[in-house]
Amino acid sequence: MPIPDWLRIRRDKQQNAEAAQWVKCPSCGELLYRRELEENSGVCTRCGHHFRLHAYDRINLLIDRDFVEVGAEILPRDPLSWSDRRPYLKKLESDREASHLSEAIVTGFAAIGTFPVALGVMDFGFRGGTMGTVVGERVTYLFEEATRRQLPCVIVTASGGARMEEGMLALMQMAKTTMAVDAHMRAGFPYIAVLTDPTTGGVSASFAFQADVIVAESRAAIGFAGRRVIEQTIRQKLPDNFQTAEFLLEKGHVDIVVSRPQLRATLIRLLDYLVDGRGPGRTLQAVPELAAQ
Amino acid sequence: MPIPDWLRIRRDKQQNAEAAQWVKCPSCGELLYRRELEENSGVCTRCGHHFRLHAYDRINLLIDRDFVEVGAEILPRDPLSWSDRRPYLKKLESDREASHLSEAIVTGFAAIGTFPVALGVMDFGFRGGTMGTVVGERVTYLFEEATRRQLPCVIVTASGGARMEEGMLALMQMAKTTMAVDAHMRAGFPYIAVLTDPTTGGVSASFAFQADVIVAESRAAIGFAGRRVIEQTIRQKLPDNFQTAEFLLEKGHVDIVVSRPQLRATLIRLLDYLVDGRGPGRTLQAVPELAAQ
Amino acid sequence: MNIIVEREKSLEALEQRIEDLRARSARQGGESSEDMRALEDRYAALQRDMFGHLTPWERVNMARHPRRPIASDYIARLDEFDELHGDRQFRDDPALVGGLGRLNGRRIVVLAQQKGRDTKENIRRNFGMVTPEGYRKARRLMELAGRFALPIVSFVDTSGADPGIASEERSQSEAIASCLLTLSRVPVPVVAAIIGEGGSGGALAIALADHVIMLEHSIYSVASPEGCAAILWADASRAEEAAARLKLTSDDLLGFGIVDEIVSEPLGGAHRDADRFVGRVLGTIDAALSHLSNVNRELLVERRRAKYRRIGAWQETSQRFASVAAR
Amino acid sequence: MNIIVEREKSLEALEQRIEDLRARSARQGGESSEDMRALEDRYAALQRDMFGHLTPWERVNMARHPRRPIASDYIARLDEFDELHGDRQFRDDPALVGGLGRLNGRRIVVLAQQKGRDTKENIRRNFGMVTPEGYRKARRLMELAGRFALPIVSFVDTSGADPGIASEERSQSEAIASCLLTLSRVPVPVVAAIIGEGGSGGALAIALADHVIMLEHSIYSVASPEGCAAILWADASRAEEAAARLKLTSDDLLGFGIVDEIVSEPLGGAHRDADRFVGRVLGTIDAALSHLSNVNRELLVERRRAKYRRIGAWQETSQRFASVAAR
Ligand SMILES: [Zn+2]
Ligand SMILES: [Zn+2]
Repeated sequence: MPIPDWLRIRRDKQQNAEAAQWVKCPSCGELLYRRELEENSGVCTRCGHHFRLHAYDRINLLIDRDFVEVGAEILPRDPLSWSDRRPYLKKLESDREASHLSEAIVTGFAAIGTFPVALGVMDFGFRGGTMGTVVGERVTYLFEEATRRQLPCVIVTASGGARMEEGMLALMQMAKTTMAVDAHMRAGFPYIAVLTDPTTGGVSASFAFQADVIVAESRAAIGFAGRRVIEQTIRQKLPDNFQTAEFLLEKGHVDIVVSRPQLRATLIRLLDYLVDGRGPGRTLQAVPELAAQ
Repeated sequence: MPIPDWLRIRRDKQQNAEAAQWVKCPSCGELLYRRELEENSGVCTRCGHHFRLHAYDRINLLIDRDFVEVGAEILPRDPLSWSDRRPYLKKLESDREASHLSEAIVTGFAAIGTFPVALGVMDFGFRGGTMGTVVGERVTYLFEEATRRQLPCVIVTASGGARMEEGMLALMQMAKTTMAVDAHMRAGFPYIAVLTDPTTGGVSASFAFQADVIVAESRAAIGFAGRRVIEQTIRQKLPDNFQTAEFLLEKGHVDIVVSRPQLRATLIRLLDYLVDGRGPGRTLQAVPELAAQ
Repeated sequence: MNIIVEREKSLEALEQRIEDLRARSARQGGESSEDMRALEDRYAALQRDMFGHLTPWERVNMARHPRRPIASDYIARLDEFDELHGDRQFRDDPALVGGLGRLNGRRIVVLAQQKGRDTKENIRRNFGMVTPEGYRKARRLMELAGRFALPIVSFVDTSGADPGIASEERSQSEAIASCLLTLSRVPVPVVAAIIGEGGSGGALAIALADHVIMLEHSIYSVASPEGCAAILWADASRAEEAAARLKLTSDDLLGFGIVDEIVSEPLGGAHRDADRFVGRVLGTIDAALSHLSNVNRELLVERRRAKYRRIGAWQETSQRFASVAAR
Repeated sequence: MNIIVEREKSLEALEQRIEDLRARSARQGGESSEDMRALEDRYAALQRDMFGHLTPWERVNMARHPRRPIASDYIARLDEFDELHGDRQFRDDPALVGGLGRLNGRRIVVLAQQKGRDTKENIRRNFGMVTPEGYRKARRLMELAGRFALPIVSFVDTSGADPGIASEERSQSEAIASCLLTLSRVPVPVVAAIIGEGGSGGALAIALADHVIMLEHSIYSVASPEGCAAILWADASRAEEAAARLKLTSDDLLGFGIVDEIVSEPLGGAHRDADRFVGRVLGTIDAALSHLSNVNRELLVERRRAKYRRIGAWQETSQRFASVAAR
């Protein structure tokens, strides 16, 4: 399945808008020319700030050949009949429109370098990347399919945690995804997590930190409790570098910190170490949809 | 094999000596009547200080029925032809005479409560409880026999670390004993370590801290580096409680701290939890020598 | 301020009046028995009014009631219990009590989130908020349980995992994620009892279980009502509203298949008849263990996986892999 | 003061004189060639005298030579290396470098005790003394190696495990004991190279291996000579004497069966021809891996156990279990 229309629509929109030609870096204040920013993988050319990426832009940055999306038909319901300022269903609708995504994660198969992989990419732009049933179900399904096809799994996380509006059904996705990770792990296939800004709560305390190798994107905020919650608890300001990828590297929580332009090459090297050269997961035959292209 | 003559001899000697009737507690200075001290398991009745115990006294405190010693025929050699103030062989000889032990550990089979166990007891009185080849070989052999007979293992440690006078052959006992612990563990049988004063160096960094459950005797000094070494490194005095059993409990290193009079009952309860009631290790038939008595 | 405690205070005044009346009537003979009955009726009616049907917010308060049985009350009623301390690395966390125990003769591994009964104890126990060391201790004991085929019984009672700086520095995320991973594969029966507050991932870390028992007035929630209100509306005072929306009651969760069994509480809450109630909960756990002990180990883990596999509410617009002919 | 460095300084004077003489003779024609030859002969003789046969204490100094190749020199020569950091819990220990690498095309997991080349780097690397976090990182990577069937190559170079307060507080003992336990069962080839100092349990923690390679002038000892002298004679200055007694040289250890292979060093030590020498060591490692990669996994662990099972020197007065008829 090729890159969906949403993305093209979004891009067209952006390119039509005059104002969108220039973007201000929230870190250093520099005005950046959008095309240049995009060419630099969404990293500020002046200070190295990593802009958050749209899931499909991220996918484009990582993969070779095409992206075979799966799980797109898994869509949210409103099990708690939730409504606060607006009904949950309305929120979903406006997020869908704004993000051009059907939910907070996109899952599918792709080739990174020559390696066929099961790939999941979260998007903070949809409900703050929160994990509700759909994220849990898509992740679970992806790991199950990866296990069945003997493929490595790569998940790019970006999440504010469990999704309030689905209550305990959201929390239980931590258990569900964990069990799928476990089955994949016990079958002997590699799992690489890429933690991007921000990765917190129910996602960080489940599949994000269960990977064989954990890569964190430079400067990403990563932690269990959110910064605000901690500051309220201790009633003081936290140091700037607290919960950054670099801080976590020093504290021993993540294996590697990379700047985004190096991410793809890093993943290819890691896959090259971890994927058994003789295994069926090494050839594109594991994903006939890719091989056929 | 009943309690060996050494022990009886030592006791007779002690009882003959007038001076030996009274013992001064090194912790509180109290003069203690020896028989009362012995009745209190070698714990000062005033301040609770735990006197170091002779291996056979320790065995007597722990077991029911008799003690079937094994490995006693494994005896030291002098592989490095070591000599400093005195030749190694002379040191061994005088330690044998003073301690009435053939080496720094006694190993064998016994029943603790109704549980047949493989039991090893170290003695600080022989070369500071250091682990040379004989300690390593006896421990290894004990674990192997425990695995073969499907028995739990209980090791009471007291050691200054690896024995200098056997050089690298001593250090390698860490690897040898570890592999025997591993085989026993993977066969599914429980191993309980009882750390007593002092447990350091090569013993603490191998089988002492590899047990399923780690019991520490109250106030025992336990650590990797000796107190003196650390003080020399940091050039300051360490706090009194540093490296004590109680300190380690707080730091999460040991499961349980018990005062010596409670040790036997604690071990029986632990064995009762961990030994499968239906397993062959539950009956004394595992040690025909015990069952026959 | 706990609204259940406040109600109990108002009831106490009435109780005192009934008591006084009883004493007076005993002195004067049976004449005021009609007043008496009226009062008693009023008392019973009030009790039913106050406690007969509890709203979610009332249940939140019940779950946090200062006299509600806490983990130590259950552990004290086991045949035997030997606490095992520490993560073998850094610290023994008093908020997570673990050890070996015996329930109706059956050997078990116990994991419990432990609140305190008074302020001093609560400070020592960090109000039941577990740090990474506590979860690492729990994980170690789960592995011990697996090694010796001992079923795991967990008592869940926490407002959430500790959110402090130090816990972040030692990777609270990894600690919880590892507990989940271990529980997802441990080949022994796991029974969890939500005895008070089941707060978020910090609760789930020891509650991923074959059989989840929830006390009627306990709560189990994706976030604390205060936290949810703060996050969604930047207004923690709207906790009552959040409680209503979050579907955190035992009935709700039984309906979702998240909880497997409810133990109903005496009128007024578990603490009104604590001793008997604790016994009933332990009996329920024991029954679940009896049932699970007959299941083959592989099947046990398989069923556990299948149970969590189903949880959620989603729709599928078309068949999965609609675009893939091969499947 | 390093006695090898001192000798090198005295040789340098001679080298300088030869150099000067050479320059002068070039200017003046061939007349002083006899002086020249004499000097050169003297230089070669001195070199042989100084380095031809090294005493244990001289080897201790060689193992600690400031220009001796350290772990990073070997790692830099791999086809590829990606460092993996941290114990996932507390800290990334710079004294223990670990990661994924490729040696002659073969994928490996690397574990290395890393000293610094200068004071600043040495402080950062804690002089190669590993803390519990470093051993826990090592253990984690050993398990990764086991999971993905990658052989383990370790570079050993430490005066011993870190003996500080903080390391005790986080259980240095448990950290080392766990590494040993993991290496005793990991079902992949393990090759250890003692490249400098192999100090005590802190070295062994990553050196329990199927094949132990020792560089000719490295040392591997139950305790540092200084430590041994301090413990036995309360006099660290008798380190030279201790070094002689401890049997810490490669020849001694090959004889005891503790080391499986020696890589001989150029006259004057590995640093005299570092580049070529590092390549030779890597070649030796590669050959060992080639050999071990053909061994079935179970047999591999079985042989590892058998190898360590034999190490030691004891006597048996009678048959074991002489008193037991049943055996
Ligand atoms: Zn910038
Ligand atoms: Zn005393």
